[in-house]
Amino acid sequence: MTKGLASYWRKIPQRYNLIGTVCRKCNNKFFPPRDFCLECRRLGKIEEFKFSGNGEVYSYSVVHAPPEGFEYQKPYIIGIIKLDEGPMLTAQLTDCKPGDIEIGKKVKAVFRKIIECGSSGIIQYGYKFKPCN
Amino acid sequence: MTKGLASYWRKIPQRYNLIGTVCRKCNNKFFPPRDFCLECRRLGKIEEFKFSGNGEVYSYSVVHAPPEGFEYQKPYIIGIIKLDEGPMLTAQLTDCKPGDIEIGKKVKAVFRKIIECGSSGIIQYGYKFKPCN
Amino acid sequence: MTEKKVGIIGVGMTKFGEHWDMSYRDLVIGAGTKAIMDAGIEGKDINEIYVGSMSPGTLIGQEHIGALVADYVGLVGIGATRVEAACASGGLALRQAYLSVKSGRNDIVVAGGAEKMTDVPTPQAAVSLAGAGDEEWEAFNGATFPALYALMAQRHIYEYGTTLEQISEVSVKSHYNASLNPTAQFRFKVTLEQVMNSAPVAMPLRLLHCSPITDGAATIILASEEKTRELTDNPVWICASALSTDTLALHDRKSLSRTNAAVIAGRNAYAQAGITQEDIDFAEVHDCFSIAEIMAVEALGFCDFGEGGKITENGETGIDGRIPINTSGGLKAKGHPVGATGIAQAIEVALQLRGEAGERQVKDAEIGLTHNVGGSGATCAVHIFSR
Amino acid sequence: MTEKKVGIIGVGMTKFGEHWDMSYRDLVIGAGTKAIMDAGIEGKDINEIYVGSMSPGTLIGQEHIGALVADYVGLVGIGATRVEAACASGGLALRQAYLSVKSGRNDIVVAGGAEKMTDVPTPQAAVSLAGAGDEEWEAFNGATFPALYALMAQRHIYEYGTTLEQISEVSVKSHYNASLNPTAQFRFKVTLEQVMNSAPVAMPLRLLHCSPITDGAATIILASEEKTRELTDNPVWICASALSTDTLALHDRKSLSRTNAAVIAGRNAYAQAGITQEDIDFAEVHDCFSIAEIMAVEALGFCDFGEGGKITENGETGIDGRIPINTSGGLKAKGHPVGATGIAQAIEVALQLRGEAGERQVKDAEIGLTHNVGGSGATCAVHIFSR
Ligand SMILES: [Zn+2]
Ligand SMILES: [Zn+2]
Repeated sequence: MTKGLASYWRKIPQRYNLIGTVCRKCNNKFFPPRDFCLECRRLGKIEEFKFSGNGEVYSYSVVHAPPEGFEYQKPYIIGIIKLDEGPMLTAQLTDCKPGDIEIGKKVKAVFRKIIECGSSGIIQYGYKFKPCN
Repeated sequence: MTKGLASYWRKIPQRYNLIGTVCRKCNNKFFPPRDFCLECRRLGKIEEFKFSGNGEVYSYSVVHAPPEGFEYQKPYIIGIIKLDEGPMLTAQLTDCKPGDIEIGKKVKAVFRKIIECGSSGIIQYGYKFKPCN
Repeated sequence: MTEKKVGIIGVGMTKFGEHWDMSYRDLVIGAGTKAIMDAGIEGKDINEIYVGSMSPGTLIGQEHIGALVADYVGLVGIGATRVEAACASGGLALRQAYLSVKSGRNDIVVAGGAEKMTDVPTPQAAVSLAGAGDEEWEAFNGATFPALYALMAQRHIYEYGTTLEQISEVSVKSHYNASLNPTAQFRFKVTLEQVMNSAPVAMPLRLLHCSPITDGAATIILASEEKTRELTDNPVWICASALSTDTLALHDRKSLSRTNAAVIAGRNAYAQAGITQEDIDFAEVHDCFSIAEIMAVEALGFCDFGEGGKITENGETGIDGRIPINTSGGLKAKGHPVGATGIAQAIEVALQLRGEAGERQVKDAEIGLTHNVGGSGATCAVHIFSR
Repeated sequence: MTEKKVGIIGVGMTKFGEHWDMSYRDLVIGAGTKAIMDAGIEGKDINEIYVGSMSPGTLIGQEHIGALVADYVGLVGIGATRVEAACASGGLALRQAYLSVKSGRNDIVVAGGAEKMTDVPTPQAAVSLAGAGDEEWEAFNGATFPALYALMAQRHIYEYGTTLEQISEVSVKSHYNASLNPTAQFRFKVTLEQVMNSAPVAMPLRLLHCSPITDGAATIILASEEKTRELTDNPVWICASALSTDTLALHDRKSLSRTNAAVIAGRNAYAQAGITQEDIDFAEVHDCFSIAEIMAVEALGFCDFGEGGKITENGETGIDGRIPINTSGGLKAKGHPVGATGIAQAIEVALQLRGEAGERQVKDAEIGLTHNVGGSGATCAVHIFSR
């Protein structure tokens, strides 16, 4: 991996607690967070916003050829989740089998280990989503 | 280091034995080797050419801030060597101290370890130059 | 002011494949020399160079690719610029070269593309390619590049009822076409069953739905209208060059089943050329994964949204079909040396328009199109060519 | 046909430095927003974007920078192209943006540059930067980037009798100028003694002869002549944009003490602008190492070859001197976020021409020049600007 750790540390509040942003002018919510409202542009008023972590599966795939650091989870499910508050994000689906997942399935955010690189010892954490019952 | 080993293996004859090229049409010699004569272009006739390894120092610098893999040699001398056959190349100067080197100094090629990356275990060999007496 | 045309006077490419014995520089020289010979010009006639390359920094530890190319093809001194837009780097190099001639500033300009992908282990190449998507919010969470296209495929299946058989038929066609193309990486046919039973990569996508890791370079030489007429009896003209963008990450888009940058770039290209999609005789589209070809033919208007699978299954996109797609074998079977792809697409179109496509020649080919995509669709370049 | 002029209607940059709390995207948004505010336009007025960035692939794991920038500044859909030429990436982005407006195709085009260098450890950043030279035949053998400039310095000393004091005076001047520049990374002065006793890096070059590792972004907005006159009362015009190349590796050049790409680009730029070097009032040149400034002023004709050290020592290149060089503090002291540098140079020139350079204002500045170099001189872009 050529990435540094700095970019990970910088986003810990976002990755650990699903903290995104909201534009107080148009009420659009952003996750991943944006510091620039695409609609209001310079006139936007961006503030932090904590998402509930509730959402549904918009799309999903089962990954059999994982990148470095994800080998031990193989195969794993990656999904695009539509949060109840509006925005979509990309995350792993956990605590379930591929057959349990379908488009529209209700899910909620949980805090998990995302990546573990044996050679470098890097472990990074963040959000995954699991089915609601 | 993000480089692969393949590019190293591919150039072993050149790096181990100073094998460059010559254009049989204009008699220009190339090291590092070129498969395309800059003068004759498509009309050039490129063949392999083994250089004698004799040359002189055209410029030099003493490196105190080495890159990964070169730490154990610090400080080391890097030079541009003008080969007797014409072309110039970049190489380390070895078997001498910084004070021994000056522009115009006669040198000859020797075969040495170039790089040793402790963490990855990579060791690569090639040419360096040492002063002629 | 009458618009001046821009012509193609020379094309050249290496065979696509795994070239263990060739460096990036060797590839560039190989393709460049062929194109200059094809054009019948001298190196000194060339005014400027644009090169598309995605990730030489991570794949071969080398940046500063414009200067490297100018140096190694023996043109030290002239302007040389590398452009990058992930897998659309070649298409963007073509566009800059086209604009350089179109502006009247230069007479003869080279557009090249190259990628040397097999000097690093495949997982490392995969990490490089992940840089085409959103590193912070997609790749970080485990979304591989095939997974991004799988996420699109799932929505296409869900929204339109597209079938895995239809997606797999794209690969069958691509391999068949590549079997007729001497520069292709995979010159063998595959059956529908082989595709559907190949190793899982990112379900529903399997190995034979994915383009390979490839080494290769491609070069095209453009000239002003006057120079083109002077230098060749069989000119190919570039009628349109359009570029559009979409969000870097899939999850920020309104739809996953439509590629909006391609819709916009296609529409702008048709407008520039003064034609409609009906006038396109054949096209090379960016099938980095087989689902991408289905979404491309829809975005470009060759069928309605949701009908891409059907027209593939019906054979409408075959060499003798209504709208032949990827006669070269496409990225899937011709190979996908990322930076070279956009140029290689244009070369296939030029060969077809010149009537030099051999066994895979499209009959009466008059107008062709290329569609080159970066990442999961965040960049799309569309070019239109005519005889 | 009367040549249409291209104007600068807005500039913006982040402070240069180590921005632990900011990502690449944050930097780009910061600079972009300031430039748009300075121009007084709306995002929707922008036709196209060019971005210069050298090594985001190795520095932040992200390629596809054009699309990323369009997305994050809220301009999804428009054309966005990244250009790369190592440390000259910014200058080449400026050139492509200039050509886009010059050709008449577009009215308002953005040229940006950015680099995020502190997310990786310094040795890893050094490996990335080595990709600006010849990875196979220079870096492989242990030639670091500072060493390449040291090899040039040694020949300059040998051939012309240039002294280490003279080379060090460049750093003293740069730090003094940076102390007057609010956006500079190092806003403190240094003495000749401090420079000459600083830690050895690649002898004869020491730490205070070297530009630092920097995070930063810079944006400039260009417009057609009509739009420029409509939008600003204090326009700056681009009179010339020239690009040239040299061999990638130092050892392939005829001379190490002269930078030939700069000589050619300078000559072509003067011809384009219809002026001579005598007409240039001040310049921002690429002093990635202090010896580079000396070679730059010679290549651009501000003094004879071999006289660069002397005119520095004599104070001729100071803010109040005959030909003020690097009033911003230069790469040495303003900082060198590689891809942003070429744009930041143009911003300094624009601020000087607008009379907005504050304490470092050059008197009666009418015509300024920028000189942006890639690697050890294999690429050189020269731009000339006027009021
Ligand atoms: Zn808003
Ligand atoms: Zn010859």
